[in-house]
Amino acid sequence: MPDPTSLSPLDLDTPDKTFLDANELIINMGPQHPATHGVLRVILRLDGEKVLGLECVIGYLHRGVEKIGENRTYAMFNPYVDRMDYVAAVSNGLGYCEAVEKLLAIEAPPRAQHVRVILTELNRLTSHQLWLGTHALDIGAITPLFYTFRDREEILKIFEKYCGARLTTHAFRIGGLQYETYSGFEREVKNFLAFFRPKIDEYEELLTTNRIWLERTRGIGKISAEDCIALGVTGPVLRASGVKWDLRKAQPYANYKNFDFEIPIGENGDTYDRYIVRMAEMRQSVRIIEQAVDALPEGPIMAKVPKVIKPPVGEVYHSIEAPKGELGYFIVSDGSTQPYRVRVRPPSFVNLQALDTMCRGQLVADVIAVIGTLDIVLGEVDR
Amino acid sequence: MTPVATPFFFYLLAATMLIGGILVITCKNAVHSALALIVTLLAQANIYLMLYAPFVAGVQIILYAGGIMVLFLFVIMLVNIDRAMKERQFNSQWWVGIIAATALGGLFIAVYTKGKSIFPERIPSIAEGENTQRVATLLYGQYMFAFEIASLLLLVAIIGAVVMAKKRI
Amino acid sequence: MHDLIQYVQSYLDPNVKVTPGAAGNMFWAFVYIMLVFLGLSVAVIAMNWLERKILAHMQVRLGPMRVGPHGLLQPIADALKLLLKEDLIPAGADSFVFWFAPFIVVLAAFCVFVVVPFGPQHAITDMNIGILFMLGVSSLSVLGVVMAGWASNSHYPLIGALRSSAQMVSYEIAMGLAVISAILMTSLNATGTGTLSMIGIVEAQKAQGEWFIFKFFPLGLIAFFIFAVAMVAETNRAPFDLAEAESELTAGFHTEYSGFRWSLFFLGEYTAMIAVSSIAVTLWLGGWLRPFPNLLNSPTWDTLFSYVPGATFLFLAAICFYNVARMPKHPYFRIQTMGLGAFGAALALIGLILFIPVVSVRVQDIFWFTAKVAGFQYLYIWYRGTFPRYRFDQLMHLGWKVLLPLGLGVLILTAGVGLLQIKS
Amino acid sequence: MDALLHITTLHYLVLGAALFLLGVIGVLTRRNVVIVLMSIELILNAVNLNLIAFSRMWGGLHGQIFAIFVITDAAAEAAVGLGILIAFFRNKETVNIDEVNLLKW
Amino acid sequence: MPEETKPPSQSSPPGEVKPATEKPAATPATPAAKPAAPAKPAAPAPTPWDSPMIAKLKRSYGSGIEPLTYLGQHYMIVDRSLIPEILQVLRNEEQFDYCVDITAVHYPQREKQFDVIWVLYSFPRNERIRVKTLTKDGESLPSSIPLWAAANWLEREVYDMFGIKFDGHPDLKRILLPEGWKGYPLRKDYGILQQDNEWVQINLGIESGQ
Repeated sequence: MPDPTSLSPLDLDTPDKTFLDANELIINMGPQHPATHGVLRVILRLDGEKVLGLECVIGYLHRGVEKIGENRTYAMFNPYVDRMDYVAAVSNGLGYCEAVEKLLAIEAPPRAQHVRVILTELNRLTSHQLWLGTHALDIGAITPLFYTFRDREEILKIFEKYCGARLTTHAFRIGGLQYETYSGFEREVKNFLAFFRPKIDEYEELLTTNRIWLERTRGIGKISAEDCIALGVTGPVLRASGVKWDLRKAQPYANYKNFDFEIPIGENGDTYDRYIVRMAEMRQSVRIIEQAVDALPEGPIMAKVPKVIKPPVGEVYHSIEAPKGELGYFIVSDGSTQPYRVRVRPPSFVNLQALDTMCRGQLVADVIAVIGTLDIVLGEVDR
Repeated sequence: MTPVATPFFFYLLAATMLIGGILVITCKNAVHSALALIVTLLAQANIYLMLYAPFVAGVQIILYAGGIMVLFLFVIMLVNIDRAMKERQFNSQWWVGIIAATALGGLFIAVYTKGKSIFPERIPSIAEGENTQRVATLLYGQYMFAFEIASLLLLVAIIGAVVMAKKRI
Repeated sequence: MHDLIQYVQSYLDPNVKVTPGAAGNMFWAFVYIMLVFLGLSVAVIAMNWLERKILAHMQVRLGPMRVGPHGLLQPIADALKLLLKEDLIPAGADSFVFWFAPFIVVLAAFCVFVVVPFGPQHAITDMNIGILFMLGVSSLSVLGVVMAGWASNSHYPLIGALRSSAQMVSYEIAMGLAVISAILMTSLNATGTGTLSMIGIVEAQKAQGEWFIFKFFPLGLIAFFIFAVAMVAETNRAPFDLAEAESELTAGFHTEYSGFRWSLFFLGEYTAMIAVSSIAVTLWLGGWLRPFPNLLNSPTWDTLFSYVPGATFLFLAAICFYNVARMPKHPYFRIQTMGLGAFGAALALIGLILFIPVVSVRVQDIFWFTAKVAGFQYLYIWYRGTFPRYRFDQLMHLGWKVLLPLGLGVLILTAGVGLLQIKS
Repeated sequence: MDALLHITTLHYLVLGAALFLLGVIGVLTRRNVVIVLMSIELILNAVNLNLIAFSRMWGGLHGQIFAIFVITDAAAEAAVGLGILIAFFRNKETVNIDEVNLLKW
Repeated sequence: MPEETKPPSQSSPPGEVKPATEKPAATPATPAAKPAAPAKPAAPAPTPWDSPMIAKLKRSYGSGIEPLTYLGQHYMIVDRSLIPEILQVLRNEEQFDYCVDITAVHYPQREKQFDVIWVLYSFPRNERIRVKTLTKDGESLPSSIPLWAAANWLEREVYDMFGIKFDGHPDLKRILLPEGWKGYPLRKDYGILQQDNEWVQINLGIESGQ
């Protein structure tokens, strides 16, 4: 039992089962596999090429982020959250900072809120770009990857100029921002938006009407709205199933209520709809950033925050709409400088649960497409 | 193309074929047997070329080496041969088989030594360039009926194979 | 000695209009074999470089730039690297079969070129079952793939081998039907007999004054299209590269191969690509015939077209010189600039030589054939840059339920239309 | 020596007979069904060789036509035989011909 | 009952011990004494929460639930014995159709060591509540998989990290940590540097993971 190799129902070393076995075949995918987006291990039960069921084995990237949080001060824990969903680090920071701010009953000043929205939406763009590139690569189209990475670079340059880091940005501080925006920030963001708008069309040109792409994604990995809700699936996957629910609208945080944008939804809840929803979300993000840059107010960037953060005793749950879904932080304070308990509700972790439902009855090659379309980041799943 | 150095190539190909044939029936591993058989078949295609039968040689390569043998290899890989390799390779009546084969061989030798004289010494040569056309004329003329029956046979074989191999019909 | 010289010279006589194989000239046959072998090796090296560069430029990156000017020496560096790498044979692998499989793939790919006609007399030999031989030999590469996958004693190569062999066998049928409809077209002459000989097929197109792709429009075009799809599937290239789908099966049947043996698979794959493209060019695109043989058939046009090979090389040389001028003027780049300049100069020299009428007349057939094949190679790269990958069942669906009925329909229609034409 | 160097029809016939015998031995002695089927292919090929040798001897093409029919037959035989083999293997998990001893499974 | 449960979490014995020992190490640069003062007056207390739903629940369960609001977020502390029913009612009658999260907090000083928290959301009402209960070590809770399929992995994670068992869970085993690991890392008595050295030695063949 303690032997980790005996975890799987199949002993892979004994070649007693063959491909012609009348019953079912169990094969192992990962943890080292190019299409599992990290160290995800999937044990597939197959009937020929048809998937009868699957089991995910996760935890290969477990670093005990929640435990670390209990042993760091509130400010010290802030950079750690960037390492969970490392492709959307800004969103993670936003959720954490807002949760602690709520616990402290303070609110970031308007200018900080605006900059937060700009950076978070830019980060949503990078996350979706990375998703699009790798998802298309999984399905066999190699070119979109390079297009998305070319444009992602421009956003990362803005991040780098703003806070010195490209990926794990640590852009926000509890109570606002650490840095004032650099001179020319607005201009550069606007330039980027003007540059990026036609690029979304370019991505769509490559894929949206490509026949092979349609064949590979239409009707694949279908999940109904009811299943989504029952399984707690959120984010673009939920919206592609036709549920018009976005935390930015439903329970607005930061100052999203000031911006005008739409929630794109799909109809069928298949891989193609999820693709369409995410592409539309990129366009909406561009809209939000444009409004935020135009209306960027002057003023302080930091609220009055005590030097040592000691929230009063109590607990708070705060969630935001990360690129992958609902990212929640449940923080229990005991009145000291360190959180008594930090719980992260990771969207990827909960969304990954739906993989089994989505893959049943599909073929093996579709499992790869579905893993890609779920847009999981193993750093966040395993924490 | 007139075949050149006929005896040399004949003995080379004959040796290849016979070694291949021996390997087919002695190899433990069915995959090795299949590969030996492929070598035999390819050598035989070359012998057909020497016998001025280029069309049959082409058919031999496409159908036998490229088609039937791939099917064989496919099936060998699908079924588990590990167990078969560990088992005894020859059945308990192997000596009966050898004796029967030897008897048959004796019969052949007897027939050939006796009937050697009836084979004509001079072999009439036929225009190789028109081989394909003439085969086609015969196949679709005189042997039309047989051709149709053969196609029917193939159809039956296809359906039969599908029915046999399918898990659920 | 004199006889030997005459033997060698006999084929240089401009009146000779047959291939060395058909003439029974062993010496020249051997020379041709060597030339084809060398030419193919160079072509594969060039393909390697071009594929990387073209794909890179499609994907907004530069591709190899370091080894040699614009990465021109990169394929050679890679070949060296592959040769020096350890040749691993995995434990539990069937070492003989594992060792032997790549050779079958390479042999099958190269053997096809025995009958490929680069010109009316530029082929190693002309068999009267040429196309049958080509299809048969190229189908043998399946065996190499299956052997490689099985001998690796590993799951992914085995699945990859099963997939690719199933795919190759399936698409061979559609391919064969398309080929037959082209062969039917060769029989539309006075005697009513067609031919399977590769040279005969091109001669038929010349005699009918029409490339078979435009024959019985759109029947020839459809048959060509079927072949063009099937040949991509035959060679396991994108979008049909399921056997090597890296997101599913890492590298398919050659996952366990490394070093020299892997490079043989690489060589085999690219040679096979060139081989099937040669079949397509011979059957539908008029082989060595220059474009528009029936519309622009005055001697003026002949001379004009005979300048195209030289002009092409001069154009390539001009591109090189343009890039030499654009090179940074830093001393670090001196060798690179000189290398590119030398390459351009070599191209220009070849171009100038091709303007000599004697050379031009003998070589332009080869040029047109190569140019058409090169167009196909570009298509291959283009597919790889733009298409996602098919799923296995979709691939089989396409092969059996779309291309096969389509091929049968085209065959029947071609026969019918041809019959009407003969009757009238 | 001359008889050996001058290749006549008899040479082909002897070669065909040898191949035929190898096939017969394979069919009669091996236990692996796949190899038995392959031995049958050997026998068919030996027959083909004879047919074509005779066709060459008489200068006609009927032998070649028959060879083509035999190849067709071999393809059908292989397809059905391997189909049976797969069905058999699926039920009994063996390819041993000695275990094919029931009229049902 | 609620009166008993609240004080331990407010007095928070581990919280008092911990900062005293680790504060110098945690914030060495910042002066610790001064800013402690302004934080004090801002300490808001949870206020009772009232709504039609709560009134209805109160009517049927009485003192078994204690609804509270803190920082505008609603939660209720529910008696352990009422948990299955309350969750059922919330799911089926009050339309809380989305189980956002299940988690736990460990208070080693208390007799009932664990807070188990369900974060629930209702799509029709656009409302988020938390249900909290107290449970002893070794005591098990009913699984809520029949109510929300999402609870599957979330309960497994709680089991993995705290060792709280859920009755009726079809496949309750460790999820992030390897099978056979000893100890439950998010318990307060599990040190941050601690690990199952025995497991590491057996399975990884190295002396220690540190």
